[in-house]
Amino acid sequence: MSVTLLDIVWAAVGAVALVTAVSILGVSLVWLERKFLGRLQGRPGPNRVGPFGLLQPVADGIKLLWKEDVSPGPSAKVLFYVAPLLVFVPSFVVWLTIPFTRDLALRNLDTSVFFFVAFSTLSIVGVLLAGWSAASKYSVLGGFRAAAQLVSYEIPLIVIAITMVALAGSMSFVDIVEAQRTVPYIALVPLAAVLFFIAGLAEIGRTPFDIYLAESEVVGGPLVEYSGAHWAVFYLAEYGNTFLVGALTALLFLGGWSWPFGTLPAPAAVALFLTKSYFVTVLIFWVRGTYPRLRIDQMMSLGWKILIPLSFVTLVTVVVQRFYGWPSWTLTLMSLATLALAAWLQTRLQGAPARALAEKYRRDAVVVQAKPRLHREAPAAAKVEASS
Amino acid sequence: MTTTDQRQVDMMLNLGPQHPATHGVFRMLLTLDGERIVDMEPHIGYLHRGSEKLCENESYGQIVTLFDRMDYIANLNNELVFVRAVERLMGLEVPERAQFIRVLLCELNRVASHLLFLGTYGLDVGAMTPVMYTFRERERIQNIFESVTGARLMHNYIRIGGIKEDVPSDFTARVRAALEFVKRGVDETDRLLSFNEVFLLRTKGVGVIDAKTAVSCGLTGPNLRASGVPYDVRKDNPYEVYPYLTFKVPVGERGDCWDRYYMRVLECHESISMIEQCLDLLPDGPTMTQTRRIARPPKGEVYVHAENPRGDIGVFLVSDGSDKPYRLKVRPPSFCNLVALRPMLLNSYVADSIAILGSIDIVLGEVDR
Amino acid sequence: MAMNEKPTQPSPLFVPEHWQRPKQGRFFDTKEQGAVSLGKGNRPAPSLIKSAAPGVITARLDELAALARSNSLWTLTFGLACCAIEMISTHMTNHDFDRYGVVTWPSPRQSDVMIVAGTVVKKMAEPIRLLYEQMPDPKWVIAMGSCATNGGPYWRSYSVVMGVDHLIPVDVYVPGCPPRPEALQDGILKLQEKIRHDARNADVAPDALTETRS
Amino acid sequence: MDLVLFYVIGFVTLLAGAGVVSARNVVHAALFLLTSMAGVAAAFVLLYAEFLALVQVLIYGGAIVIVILFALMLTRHGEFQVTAEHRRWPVAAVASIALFGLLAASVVLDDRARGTDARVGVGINRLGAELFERWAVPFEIASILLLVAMIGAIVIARGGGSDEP
Amino acid sequence: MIAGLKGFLTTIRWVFKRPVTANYPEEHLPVQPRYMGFPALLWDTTADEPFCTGCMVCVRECPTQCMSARMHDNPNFAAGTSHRRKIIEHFEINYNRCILCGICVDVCAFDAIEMTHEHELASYARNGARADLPILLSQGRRWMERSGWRPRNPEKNVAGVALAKRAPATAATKLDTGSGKAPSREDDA
Amino acid sequence: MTQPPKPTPPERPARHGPPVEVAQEVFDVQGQETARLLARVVGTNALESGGRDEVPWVRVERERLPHVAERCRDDQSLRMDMLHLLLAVDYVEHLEVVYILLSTQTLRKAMLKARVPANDAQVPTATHLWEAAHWYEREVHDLFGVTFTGNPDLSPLLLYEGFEGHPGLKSFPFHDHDEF
Amino acid sequence: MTLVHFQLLSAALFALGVYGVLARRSAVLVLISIELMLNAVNVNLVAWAAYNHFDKVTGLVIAVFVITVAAAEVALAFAIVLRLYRARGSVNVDEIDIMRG
Repeated sequence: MSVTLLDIVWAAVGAVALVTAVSILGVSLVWLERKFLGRLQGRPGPNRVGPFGLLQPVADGIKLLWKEDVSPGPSAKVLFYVAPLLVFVPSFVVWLTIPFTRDLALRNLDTSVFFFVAFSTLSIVGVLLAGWSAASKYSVLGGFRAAAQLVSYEIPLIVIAITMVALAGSMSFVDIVEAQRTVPYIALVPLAAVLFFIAGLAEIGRTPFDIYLAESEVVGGPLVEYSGAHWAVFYLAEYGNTFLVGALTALLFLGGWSWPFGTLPAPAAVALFLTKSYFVTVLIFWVRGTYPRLRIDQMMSLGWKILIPLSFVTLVTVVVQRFYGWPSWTLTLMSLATLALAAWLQTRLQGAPARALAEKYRRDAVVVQAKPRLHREAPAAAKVEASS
Repeated sequence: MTTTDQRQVDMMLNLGPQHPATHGVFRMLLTLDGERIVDMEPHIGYLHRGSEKLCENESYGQIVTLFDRMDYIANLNNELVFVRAVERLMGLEVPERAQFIRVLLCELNRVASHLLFLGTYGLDVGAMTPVMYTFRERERIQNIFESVTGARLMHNYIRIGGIKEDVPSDFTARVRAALEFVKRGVDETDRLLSFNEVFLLRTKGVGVIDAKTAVSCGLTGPNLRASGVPYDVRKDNPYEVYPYLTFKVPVGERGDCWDRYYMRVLECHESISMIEQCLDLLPDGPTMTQTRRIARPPKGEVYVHAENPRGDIGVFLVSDGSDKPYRLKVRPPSFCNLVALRPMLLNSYVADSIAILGSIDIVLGEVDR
Repeated sequence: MAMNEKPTQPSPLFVPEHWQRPKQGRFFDTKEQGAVSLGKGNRPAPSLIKSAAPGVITARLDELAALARSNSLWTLTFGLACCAIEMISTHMTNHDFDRYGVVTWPSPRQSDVMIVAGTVVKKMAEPIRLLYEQMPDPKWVIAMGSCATNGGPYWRSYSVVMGVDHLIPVDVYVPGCPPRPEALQDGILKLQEKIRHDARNADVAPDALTETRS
Repeated sequence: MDLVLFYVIGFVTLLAGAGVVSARNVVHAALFLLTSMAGVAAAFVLLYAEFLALVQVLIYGGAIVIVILFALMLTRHGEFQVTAEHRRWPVAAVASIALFGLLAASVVLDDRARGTDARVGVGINRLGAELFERWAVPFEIASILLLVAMIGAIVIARGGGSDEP
Repeated sequence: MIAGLKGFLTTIRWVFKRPVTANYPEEHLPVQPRYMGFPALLWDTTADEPFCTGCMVCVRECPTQCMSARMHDNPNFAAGTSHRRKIIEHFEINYNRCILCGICVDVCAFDAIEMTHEHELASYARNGARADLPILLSQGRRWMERSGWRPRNPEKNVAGVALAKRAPATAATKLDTGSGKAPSREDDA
Repeated sequence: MTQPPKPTPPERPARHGPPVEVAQEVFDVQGQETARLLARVVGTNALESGGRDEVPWVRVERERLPHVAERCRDDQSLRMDMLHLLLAVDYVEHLEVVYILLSTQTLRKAMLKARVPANDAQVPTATHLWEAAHWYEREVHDLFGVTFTGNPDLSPLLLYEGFEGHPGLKSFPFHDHDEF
Repeated sequence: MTLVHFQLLSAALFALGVYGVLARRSAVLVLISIELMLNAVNVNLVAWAAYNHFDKVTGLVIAVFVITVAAAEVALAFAIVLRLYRARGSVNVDEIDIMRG
């Protein structure tokens, strides 16, 4: 088994096809996000460029490509231009092993979950460098925030991925999906799905974790100095990553291309998989339309104090259940119980006091009683001569 | 490796004058230690238009337009305080109907202003939807303004001695209809934001200011009440027809961002109830006293203050008997509220600076004048 | 609404001839006029694509780019004073700027249009110029409201710049104080028209000639 | 073809390594290190050790380089951007060239290294089994080491106020 | 967490509702009858001349001084068809300066100026929205037509009525010819 | 009703308007009470006093201004805990610095005034009494050139560095150019 | 492509690391160079494993351990570097002479 030139050519073709496909998916997400957010807010979103505004991302893309590319003076130019690549490449390399159906993947590795885990961390370097090289205070701050955030949220993401690997007994996405033929894992480990979704949100820097990109604080964070095509690369990578989280959630928890009523033909399977992925991305946008943004230290403590322990709890429950061969509903039960406990604690510790306080303010407001209104009475009090 | 809170790694961060979250052109120089603010230096004056000086060179009728543009979110309240100053100097008695309409519109404007605050505060802490909802309802209020005053923002409606013209015939019905929507909008924001766990995290216990410092800084309005001082000009020094209205003055106790936010939510409800009372009580009659077209208040000086959405606005007017004021000085509530920013800000995080600044709800037009 | 519907009947009211003047140069209803006198405007900077392809193609490509640009006008999140409120209103639900592809970006590096909404005072002049310089080409400026156009009610003040065009070139002036959201939308539409017009007539403009030759 | 790939990979790795030790900008050095590590990972793939290659990417790319960059950026770039002179570089060069010569000679002269070019990959299952059975104790020790290192790093980095380390 | 779920429900509700947005160039959100757009001069149909006499009171009272005006002797007064001795000769409003305060309307004693609904006047030049007398008059005419404008003080200001008060017979005929005249061409629509 | 067209008055129009009326200064009940209390607190420092409606005023020597203000703040019957407003008025021959004090507890208001000669515009600072005073003083310094001795930082607040003159003063040339 | 190739690669990498350790002044760069050397060792280990000269797995397992140690070392080392920097304002190894007392 030796690598031939043909292999390399095929790999190149495949890579180009993949990049194109993912780019199209990402661009479609741009439209979807603007449209969906618009509808959430009671407005139509872009609707004047092409039918339903479908050409809006195309117009944006063309414009960005034609735009002047500014590199700030004092920045380290090489790093400044390398950073987008470092973000872009890993986010697309990860797609190498994502299967769209059982057979449709660029490389069906046995260790594809691990592959995803390994390469998804790389883009942090790019973000950090982007923030660093622009030499703007905002971008430096954003870069640090990004690195801290991404590094901490890698851990729950990986632990949950490991949990799913333990559940399926394989590190291959194909096997994991095949194992969910009857019951998708979200029914077995809803907690894990929630945790993965939250950690995924943090990984791609979406609300409520868009701390390093925060518009109102660090005005776009590491990307503050980028313009034109380079910025477009970041933008594309961001949406590619968003769709990646959608696809991964679909693969790990929603049963990918499978559904409980038998095997689907390949095109339908791909469509099903994409539908599920889009569903998850729409969820991501929905969260964006609903939630405010966390603060960096709160996000870190959420990651370290809540997500990581909970993800380890999930891992342990899954392993225990597998080891002792308990029926799978026990897993669901445990998972739901943990979730309910967390929700209850949150409400108890945070929501309830706030509501009580609000009620108190409402109740204890100073009441100003109206004077009966006499006809033709002047509002001002009786006047007396100044005694100076 | 969460080494974000390093000692001795100071950094100067310049927020503004162009920054999406500084509500205009406020600029602050933050000295950071990691993400923590160790020092803060505010810079204002990026919108200093010299209004006070301009007022000395314009006739009283024209000055109303300048007051519109001072606090450009609560225009009618601004007009009212100036007009009241002139009226008091002239000893004018305004017809009751005009007073009721003034108070009604001012309270509507207060709701509009608070709606804008609720929305943009959501935006400041990163929620992008509330602002859309509140602006939708705000638009209804602006429609009412437009149907009454002829303008969406810069009304020039409250005149010395009354109001420009009577309200249109369908006014009462329209206001009642709009209030339904406004209530819905406030409730929607309340549901969406007030008890959202992330929002609570961001605002609870952030930017605390105690009553003593608050008073010393000259903080007024909802900001002061959030700290537990029940000071409200409408209650303590009632003007126009406020004595005839029953209302509550919500008072907080902690003085953090959430309290300041929630004061406004509650005040929205109070204002709505006041508007309804005004509609019920609205008498018939003239809307303008018979005065000369060019106002010439007698020589003297007067200080009049009123409760604006942002706090206690005052006008100190010195007249030399001509048709232009000799000196006009505004006590801008935002200006004084901004003084309290520093004590609130120290030792908080960068992200908090936005939340705190947002919670004070400044309008730069008024700060800089 | 009444503003936009055309009367079906010829009007019984009219202005006699001696009260009128020749029709050219009217500023209402520019679309009827055909020849719109557009300002000089900003020329896009020479881009990568332009340097790679010959002039004929780039001329066509320029029109395509102008089409894309005019439909993707990203504005700088930047409000100065009163007009900012109406600008925000325009972005919000009832008017929804997003329909035109107009979204705001906080960083000047990513924005194409600067809507100067409000009074420009002398202290703010330097930051505004800096922001304008930070924006990458091609870029446009809309002066919104009378303050940004020529000082507005503050025209006599000691600290106010008499119009932002003393600092940076302005492409579209939107009158009003503040302009209604519809007026600002009209301004954006006019700007789109201008961008396309500039691209179509790129060979007419004197500086465009030198650019394609080089 | 394999050989060509090897040369490409080796060339990139060594070039990046040379970059690491000669870069004037420390951030550049970290980036070169990343490239070099990627080259080594590719070499692992050539040796049919995919798992190890992924580990290499994960640990070096995702963790070590980030830590390095983080540390660099936190410790004020003005200090770091240019570390000007190479201290006693002739000595170092001579020493390293001598070392390389020694190693190369020993390698080339060693018969065992020259035979077949048949490589054998190890499945991940096998590796896992081996790691958790035969090497279980060292594995645990390694994890304890990591834990200790993490705690130690946090303790050291947070540290007290101004006391000397 | 419960509050967060409530928020989700709040936002998703709007997806299924119709957006409140107006598609601007095609639709226009309603402009209230009292809306103060840019001012325009009104046209006295009974005398075929503007109401404005060029008294300059608006010019002086305007806070931004965006207007300029010049008056001259009214030929119609000499001809006896109008009660206005002076009539406006030149009038210009720089809409780019106008702050829509309505002071000019307030101070005008001749019902000559009115705030129309015109407001979408973006232009490409700094003074691109300068309106001179013909434009102001056609604007005002359009405004009268659309809004059904009525003079506030007809006895004093409408030439037909004012003249009728003085000499009822002559004015009545004038009224007829004034309103019955056919338009020469369609414009300003 | 119709104003005869007359040229824009070139100077302050007071002298060709109607005869200047002078407003009557009358207290309401609260104002009278406050004036009494204020007189007691200010004591012999008062040079002159007056007021209208609910706001009495007292004129004191400028050196005594912060001192009197402090007494107003600390007095148990007044408790003027808020510096409501600090301003200056330019009566060409002298400036007048006015403190408007307000109590959030007793809800009383009072004004303290001090005359400052235009050529020696110096007043002791009140920053140690109220934090709000700092910005007010900076603003007054900006616009009127009044120096508050003891204020830690009188750098321009509203105006930019390098602005010449004090625009609040009557002598400041008024920008008067016409666009037309 | 035989084992020799990989061993030569490893040797070269190692030598580069040695050069870096000897020549650079910055503590950070010294650490980076050490990482290079560790990698060189890893290449060697994996190559030996692949070419079946050791027990097949041992090389890989040891390589895993090496990577583990490298990670631990980096974390600790940089914590120390940070501390040093904050205490002394410099990370040049030449200037770190506090042990001399």
